[in-house]
Amino acid sequence: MTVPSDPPATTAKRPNRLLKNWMAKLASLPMILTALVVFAGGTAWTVTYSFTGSRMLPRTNWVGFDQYERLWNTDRWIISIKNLGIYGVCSMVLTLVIGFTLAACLDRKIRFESAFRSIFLYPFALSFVVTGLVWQWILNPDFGLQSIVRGWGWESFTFNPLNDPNTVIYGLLIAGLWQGTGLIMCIMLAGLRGIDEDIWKAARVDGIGTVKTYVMVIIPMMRPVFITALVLIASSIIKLYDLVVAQTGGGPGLSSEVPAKYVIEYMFRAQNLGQGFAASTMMLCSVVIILIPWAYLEFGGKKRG
Amino acid sequence: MADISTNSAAGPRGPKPKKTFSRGNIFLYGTLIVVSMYYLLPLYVMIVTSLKGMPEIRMGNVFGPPMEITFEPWVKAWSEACTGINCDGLSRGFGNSVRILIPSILLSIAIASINGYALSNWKFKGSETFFTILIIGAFIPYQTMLYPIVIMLREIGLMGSIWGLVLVHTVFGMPILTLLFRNYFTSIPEELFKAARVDGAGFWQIYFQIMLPMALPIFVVAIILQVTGIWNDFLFGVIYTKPATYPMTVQLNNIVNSVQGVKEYNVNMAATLLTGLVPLIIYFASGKLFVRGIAAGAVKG
Amino acid sequence: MANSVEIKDLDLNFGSVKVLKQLNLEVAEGEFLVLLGSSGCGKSTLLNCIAGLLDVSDGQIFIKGENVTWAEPSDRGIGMVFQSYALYPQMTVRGNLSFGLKNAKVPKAEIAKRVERVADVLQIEALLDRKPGALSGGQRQRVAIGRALVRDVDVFLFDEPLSNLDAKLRTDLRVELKRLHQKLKNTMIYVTHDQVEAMTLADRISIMKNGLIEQLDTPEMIYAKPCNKYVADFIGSPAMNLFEGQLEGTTFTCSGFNVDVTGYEFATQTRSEAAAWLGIRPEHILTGEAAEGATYTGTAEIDIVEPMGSDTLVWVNFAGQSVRVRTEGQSPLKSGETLTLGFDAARLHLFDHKTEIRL
Amino acid sequence: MANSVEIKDLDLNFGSVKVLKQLNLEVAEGEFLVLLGSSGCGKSTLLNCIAGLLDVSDGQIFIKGENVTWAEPSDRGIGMVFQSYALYPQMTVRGNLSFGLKNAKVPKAEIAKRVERVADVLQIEALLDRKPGALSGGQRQRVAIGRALVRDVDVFLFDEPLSNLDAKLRTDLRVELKRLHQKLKNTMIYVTHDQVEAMTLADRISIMKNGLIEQLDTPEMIYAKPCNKYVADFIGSPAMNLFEGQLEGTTFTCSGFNVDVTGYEFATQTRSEAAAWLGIRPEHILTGEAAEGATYTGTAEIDIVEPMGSDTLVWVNFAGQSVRVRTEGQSPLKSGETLTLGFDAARLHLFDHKTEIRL
Amino acid sequence: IELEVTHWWTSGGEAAAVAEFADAWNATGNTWVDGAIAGSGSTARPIIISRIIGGDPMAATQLNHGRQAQELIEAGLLLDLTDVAEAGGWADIVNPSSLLDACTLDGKIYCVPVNIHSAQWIWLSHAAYENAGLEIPADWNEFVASAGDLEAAGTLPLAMGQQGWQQNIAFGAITIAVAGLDAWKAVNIDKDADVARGAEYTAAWEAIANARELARASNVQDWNQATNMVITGQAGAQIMGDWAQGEFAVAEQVEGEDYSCLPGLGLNPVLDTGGDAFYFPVNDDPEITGAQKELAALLISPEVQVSFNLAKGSLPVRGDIDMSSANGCMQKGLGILADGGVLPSADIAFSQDSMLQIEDLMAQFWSGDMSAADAQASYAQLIEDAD
Ligand SMILES: Nc1ncnc2c1ncn2[C@@H]1O[C@H](COP(=O)(O)OP(=O)(O)OP(=O)(O)O)[C@@H](O)[C@H]1O
Ligand SMILES: Nc1ncnc2c1ncn2[C@@H]1O[C@H](COP(=O)(O)OP(=O)(O)OP(=O)(O)O)[C@@H](O)[C@H]1O
Ligand SMILES: [Mg+2]
Ligand SMILES: [Mg+2]
Repeated sequence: MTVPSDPPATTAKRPNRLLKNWMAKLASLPMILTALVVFAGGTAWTVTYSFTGSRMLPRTNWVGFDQYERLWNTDRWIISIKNLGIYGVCSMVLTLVIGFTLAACLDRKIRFESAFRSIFLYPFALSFVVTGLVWQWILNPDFGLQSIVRGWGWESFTFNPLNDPNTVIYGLLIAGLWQGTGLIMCIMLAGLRGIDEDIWKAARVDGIGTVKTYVMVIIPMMRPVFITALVLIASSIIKLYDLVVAQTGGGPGLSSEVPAKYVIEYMFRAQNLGQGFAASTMMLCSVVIILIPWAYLEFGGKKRG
Repeated sequence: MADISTNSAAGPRGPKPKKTFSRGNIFLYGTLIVVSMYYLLPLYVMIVTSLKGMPEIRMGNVFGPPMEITFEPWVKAWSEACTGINCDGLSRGFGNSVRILIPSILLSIAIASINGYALSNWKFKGSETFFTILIIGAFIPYQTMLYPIVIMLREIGLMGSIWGLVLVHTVFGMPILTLLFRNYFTSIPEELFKAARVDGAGFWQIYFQIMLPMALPIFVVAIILQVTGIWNDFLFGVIYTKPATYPMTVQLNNIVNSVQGVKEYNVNMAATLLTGLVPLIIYFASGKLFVRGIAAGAVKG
Repeated sequence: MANSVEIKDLDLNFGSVKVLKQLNLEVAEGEFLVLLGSSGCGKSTLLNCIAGLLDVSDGQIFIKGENVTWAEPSDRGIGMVFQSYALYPQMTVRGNLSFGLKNAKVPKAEIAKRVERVADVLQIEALLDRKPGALSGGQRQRVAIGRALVRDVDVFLFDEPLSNLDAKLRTDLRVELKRLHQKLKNTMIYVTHDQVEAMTLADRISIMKNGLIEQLDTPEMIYAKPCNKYVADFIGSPAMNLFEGQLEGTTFTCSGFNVDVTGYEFATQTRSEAAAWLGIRPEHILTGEAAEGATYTGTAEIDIVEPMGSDTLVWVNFAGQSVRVRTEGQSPLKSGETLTLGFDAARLHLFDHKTEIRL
Repeated sequence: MANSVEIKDLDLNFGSVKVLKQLNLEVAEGEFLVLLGSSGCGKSTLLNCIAGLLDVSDGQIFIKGENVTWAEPSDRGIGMVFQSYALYPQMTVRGNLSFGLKNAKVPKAEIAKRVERVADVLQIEALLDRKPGALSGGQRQRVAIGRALVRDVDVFLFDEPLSNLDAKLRTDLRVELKRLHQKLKNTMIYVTHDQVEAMTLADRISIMKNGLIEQLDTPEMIYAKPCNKYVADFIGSPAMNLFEGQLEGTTFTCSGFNVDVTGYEFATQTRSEAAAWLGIRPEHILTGEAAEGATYTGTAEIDIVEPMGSDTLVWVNFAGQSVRVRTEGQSPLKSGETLTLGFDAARLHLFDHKTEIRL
Repeated sequence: IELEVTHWWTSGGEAAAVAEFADAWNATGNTWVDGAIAGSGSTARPIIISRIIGGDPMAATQLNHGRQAQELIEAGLLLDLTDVAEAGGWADIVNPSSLLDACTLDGKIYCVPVNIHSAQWIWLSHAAYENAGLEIPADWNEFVASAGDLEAAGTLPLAMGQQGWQQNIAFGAITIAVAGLDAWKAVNIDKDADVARGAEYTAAWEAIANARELARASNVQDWNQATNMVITGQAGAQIMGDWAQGEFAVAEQVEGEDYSCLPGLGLNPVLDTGGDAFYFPVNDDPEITGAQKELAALLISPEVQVSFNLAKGSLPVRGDIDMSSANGCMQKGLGILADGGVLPSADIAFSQDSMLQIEDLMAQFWSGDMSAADAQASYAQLIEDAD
C-alpha cells in the first residue's frame, strides 16, 4: 500500500477555548449569574455585614466579632439552637422512619395504593401557614383533641402540647411530620421500586423474613435514596420558620423559638441587621457543615460519565 | 420410584390458600389506616369546620360533623372577608396568584431545564462549580436573602413589579429544579446526544427536538413542586409586590391573622381550603406520575 | 433413580395471561437439566414456581418426593442463583454466604465450616472479607453460586447465571459449573437462552416455547433428531437451513432441487405426497470434492464468506434462498465464486409442513 | 489507494488518566477496519475522537486528507451507529432518518428521495411511520444504520452495533452489514469485543490494549500469526492453550513434555536458551489416530467433555494444566478416559517469555 | 390621585379607624389604596422597609414613631413635611409636644402623628366579678387581693396573651404602679441599671411574679383574644393599652356598665405617649409628592382626628378639638393628658433592638419558672447595655 503520508499543509487551528460551546455557556448564564450574584454574592454580603453594627440599614461601621459575641450570650439564641436541635433530630429520625415504613407498606402490592399515596402526600401541597393553623387548632385543649377525648369520658386525659414549654416542640413536630413525610415517602417508594426483584427472591430463598429483609438488606441498599432524603429534610429543618410563626409564634414564651425566626426578628423587628446577619451567618455555617459530607458522598465518591 | 410421588399426590395442589386476614395483612392495613387517619384528620377538620356556623363552633367539638351545613364561610372567605378596609376576601388575590404563578412556572422551569441540560450534556469548565454553589444556595434560609435581593431588584429596576417576583421565584426555584433536570438528563443515554451531534444538531435543536420531548415525567415533578412552592409563597409575594398584585396567600394571611374579637375559624378554614385548592387538585390528579417522575429525577441523584 | 423434582400439571397465570400450561416435568436425582427457550417463553417463571417464589395457579410440585406446592422457598431444599447475582451489597462475601444459615439458626461453628468448605470449592477464600462491589463479575457470580451451595440443598436452580459475563469468563465459569456438578452430583436446573451453554452443560435439555415443553432429551438427541421444526431451527448456530417443498414417496422436491431421502431414518410411517420442510445443518453440507459422492450434489454461487478462524461460514445463494454452509478451517473461497454442495440423506431432517413435527 | 481516515499521534486524557497514547492509525478508502479489544481499552474513545465527540488532547485527525481535528462532528463527513441504537424516541423512523438532513438544510424533495433509497436498501420501508418504541431490536438497529447511511458520508463509525441483539439477530445483521459494505464500499470503522464479528467482518483488525494498538492486520494473519501473547490469547474461542517453558535450540521444554519446533516459522532469529511461551489452538491439537504422526504425541486424561453440536470441546489434564481440545462433530469421548494428543510444529506459536513478542 | 397606604391595622376597631381615614381621603376626590398587612409590626415592617429601600415605595405608611425611622430619614428616603407642618401650625396644636419631637430630626419634620396610645391600663370585666359576687376593684392592689376569690369562682384572674410585647406592657404598667414613677423614669429614660437592681424594682418584679401566677392558665396568644376573655367574662382583667377599648366598642360594651378601665392601674395615673405616625417615602413624581403632603395635612385635621380616634379608641394628638363624644375611659385619658401626667413612650425611650431583648426576657419570664431575682438581674443587665 502506498500511502501519501505527508501531512496536508493546512493544519487546522485549535479554536478559542472560551468560544467553544459558547451557546451552552450563554444558555447557562442565568444559572451562573444566580449562583454568583445571588447565592455567592448575597451570602458574601450577608457575612460581610455581620461584622458591622448595622441597624435598620446596612452600614459599614465595623465592630469585629461583637455581634457574634452578643449572639452567643443571648438566651434566646441558645434556646433557638437547642429547639432546632431537638426538632431536627426528632424530625430527621421520625421522617425517615415513617417515610420509609409507609413506603414499605405501599410497596407490598396492596390494594388502594394510589389512594393511600395521595392521602400521605397531600399535606405537602399545603403551605406551612395552613399546617400550623390547623394543627394549632386541633391541639387546642379547649376544643381540640383533648376536649374530645375528655368528652368520651376520660376526664383526666391531658394532651396540650402547645401550651407547655416542655412539649411545645413536639407539638410542632406533629405538624411538621404531617406535612413533610409524604414527599419523603414518595422518594423512598421510588427508591424501593428501583431495587432489583432478584434481591427479594434471594432473601426468600435464604428464608429471611420480610421485616428482616428490609432492615438487613433493603435499607442498606437504599443509601443514596436516604442521603437524598436526608438532605431534603435537613434543608427544610434549617429553614423552619413559617410553621413556628403560624403554629406557636415562638411561644409560649421563647420555648419554641428557632434560629430562622431569630434572624428575622432581629433583622426586622429589632432593626438590628448586624445581629440578624450574624445569626444567619451561623446558620450558613451549619448548612456548610451538613453539606460538606453530603457533597463528598454525592460527588466525591464516584465520577459520573 | 414414581410411587412415592403418586402416594403424596393427594397433598397440596394448586394455589396456596391465602388468608385474607393474616396477621401480616391486618398489621399492614391497620398501620395504613391508622396513619391515614392522622393524615386525614386535619383535612376533615378543615372541611367540617368550614361548613359550620359560628355558634356551632363556639359550642366546641371540632370533630363533630356540622349539624347545619352552611356555605356562608366559603362565600365570606372568597368574597367578603375584610383586611383593613378591603372586604373582598380571597377573590382578588386569586387572579393575582394566577398571574404570578404562570410566568413564574414557565420561566423557572424553562431556565432550570436548560441549566440541567447544559450541565449534563454540555459540561464546560466550571459548570460543576456553579452547580455546587447553586445547590448550597438551596439551603440558605430565604429570609436572610431578602435584603440583598431587594438591592439587586432595585438595581435592575424590577422592584415591585410582577416580573421582579417572577425573577425571585425563578432564582429560588433554580437549585432544586436544576438538580432534578440535571439528574434526569444525565440518565438519558449519552449516545442519543452524540447521535444528534453527528446529525448536525446544535445546542437548541438538541434541546427542543430531542431532550424536551423526552422529559415529560420530570416536567410533571417540576411543575408540581413549583406550583406548590409559588402558590403557597407568602414572603416573596408580599415583599416584592404591592397591594394591587398581592397573591392569594397574603389575603389568606390577612384573613387568618386579622383577629376581630373571636377568631372566625370557619372562615379561616374555608379560606385555607380555597387557597390550597389549586395545589391540592394538582396533587390528587397527578398521582402516579409524581412518583414516577421522582424516581426518574430525584432518586438516581 | 428417584425423581428429585417432579412437576405435575403445572399451570401459572399472571392475571388472564397463561404463562405455563399443564406443564409436566420430571428431573432425576443428580441430573443436570437445562431449560432452553427464547425470551419470554416462561423459563424463569417455571424456575420461580419450583423455588416457591411464585404461587402456582394449579398443579403440584414435588421435591425429593415431598409435595412442596405450598411450602416456603426456604423450606424446599433448593438453592438459587440469579442472573444479576442478587448479592447483598453491603455484606462481605462471608456475610452473604452465612446470612441464610444464621437466619436458620445454624450453630456458628457449623456455619464457619460450611463457608470454608464452599469457599474452598469455589476458590474464593481470598475474597471472603471483601464486599461484592469490590469483586469482578465472575467473582460475584461465584459468590452467588456459593450462597446456594452453602445451604447444602438437594436442588440447585440457576436463572441465566452467566448472561451478564463476558465471553471469556462465561466459558470459564461454564466449565467450572460442569466440574462442580460432576463433583457434587446434585440435581441442577439451569435456565439459559444460550445454546452453547445448554449443549455443553446439560444431561437433558428441555426446549420451551410459549409455556410448553417442546422437546426434552439429551443434547445429542436434540441436535441430531430435533422433534419438530421449531427445535430444529432453534438449536444449532448458525441455524439449520430449511427448504419448503413436497415429499413424494422418498423424494423431496422443492423449487430449486430434489433429493432422494431413502437414507433418512423416518420417525413415523411416511405419508406420501405431503407438503414438508427439509432441513440440513450448515456443518452437514458437504463442499468441494467431498460433495461429489453425496445423495444430492449441486452448485451455488457464493454470496459472502465469513472466516471465523477455526472454520469458515459461507453464505451461498441456493434454491432461491440464502443458505449457510460451514466449512472447516480457513477456506480460500471468495464471494462470487461457485461452490459445489452435497447433501447426505442421513444428515437431513424432514418435518411435516402443517404440524411441523419430525417425519 | 488514498487514506480515508488518518490519525496521527493521538493523545486523549480524561483528567489525569491517559486513555489513548500517541496512537497512529491509517484506514484506507473503502476499508472495513475493526477495532477489537477488551472492555475499557479505549475503543469507544478512539471512535468518539474520530467522530469529533471528544476533544483530543494532542495529535491530529484527517478524514479524506482534510484536517478535521477541530471540526464539528456533523462537518466531518461521518455517520455513526451506537450500541444502544440511540434513536430519537419521539420521532418516527422517517423523522429519525431525516433529522440530520433537515439540520443540514437539504431540500425536502432530496430528503424524501434519500430516505426512500435508504429504506429500500435496508428493507425498512414498512416501518417508516412507526416510532422506535414499536420496533424490535433488530429493526431499531437497522434504522440506526439507516440514519448513518442517509447522510451520504464517506466514513461510517460503528460502536458495538450488534451487542444488544440476541445471537440469532446478531448473525443476521452481521451478514447484512457485510453485504452492505460490499455494496457501498464506504470506509467503515467498527468497534466490537466480539471476535466472531471481528473475524468475519474485517478487512483488517486492530487489536487494542490499554489505549495502544497491539496488532493491525488481516483477520487471517491475526489468527495465524498473532504478534504477541496478548493477541494470541485474545483471538480464538476457546482461547489458545499456553505452556510456559524453555526454548533451547529448536526444542521447547516444559514441565510436562518437550517438543521439537523445527517446523516452526520463526519470525526473528532464534535465541537459544530463552524462557518462552508455547501456544497451540484447541482446534489445532490432533487427537486419536490423527495424532500419531504429529511432531509431538502424548496422552492426557479427559476432564470434561462439552458437546456443542457441530463439534465437541474436550478439557484434558495435560502437562499440569487444563488444556482445551476441539474435535470435530459429536465425539464419543467420556470424562475420565485417556486421549491421545498430537501437536503439529507448524501450528504452534512461540512467544518470548519476557517481552511476550512472537518469536 | 391614588395613594397607596400600608399599615398593620386589621383588627375590628383598627380597621374601622382606618376606614375613617380612607373615607376622608376619598372624599377629597383622591383614592386611598389600602395596603393592610395583618399580623403585628414584625410581619409588616420588613415589607415596608424593603419597599422603601427597594425604590418602589408606597405613598404613605404607618410606623410607630420614635426611633424606627431615623435611619430612613438619614438615608434621605422619607419626605420632609416641614412646610406642611408650618402651614398647619403643628408645633402649636400637637399635644403633648413630645409627639412632634419624635417626628423631628435636625429641625425638620418627617411624620404625622395621628394618635396617642398609652399602655398603662387595666381592663376589668364586670361580668366576671358579678359572677363571683365580688366588688369591682379600684386599683391594682385590690385586684390582686380579689384574685384568689375570682379564681375560686372558676374565673381566670388575669388574661394575658403569651407574647413578649404584651407581657412587657404589663411589666411596664405594674412597675409604674409598684415601683413608682421616679424609679421608672430612672430606668427607662436615664437607663440607670443600679435603680433596676434596686429595691423598688425588686418589689416590682415580685409583683410581676405574682401576676404571672394569676395569668398562669391564660393560654391565648393574641392580645384581642385576651381582651375577648375579659369581654365574655372568662377572665377578670387584662393589662393592655388603650387600643383594647376598640374591641369593647366593637363588642358593643359600655364603659362603667360592662367593663371598667383604670389608667396607671389605678395607682399612678400617668400615661406614656406612644402612638402611631404616618411617614411618607420620597417619590420622584411631583404630583404624588403634592398629594402626600395633602394627605399629611388631612390626617391631622380636626374632623379626621375626632372620627379616627373615636373609632380606634385612642387619644387625638391635638389638644384643641372637642372630644366630648368620647367615652369614659377616653375622658380619663384626656384628663391625665391635660394634667400633664405624661411619660415618654418606650418606643422613644428604647431602640427596637433593646425593646426586643426586653420583650424576649419577658416572654421567657412569663412562660417559665424564672425567679424574680434572676429576671431582675437579667433586666438590669439589659438596661445597662441598652441604647
Ligand atoms: N409479573 C408478571 N406479570 C405479568 N406477566 C408476566 C410477569 N412476569 C412475567 N410475565 C410474562 O410471562 C412470560 C414469561 O416470562 P419469563 O420471565 O418466565 O420469561 P423467560 O423465559 O424467563 O424470558 P427471558 O429469557 O427473557 O428471561 C412473559 O411473556 C412475560 O411477559
Ligand atoms: N468521561 C470519562 N471520564 C473519565 N474516564 C473515562 C471517561 N470515559 C471513558 N473513560 C475511561 O477510558 C477508558 C476507555 O474507555 P472506552 O469507553 O473507550 O472503552 P471501550 O474500549 O469502549 O470499552 P467497552 O468495550 O466497555 O465499551 C476506560 O478505562 C474508561 O474508564
Ligand atoms: Mg428469565
Ligand atoms: Mg465502548
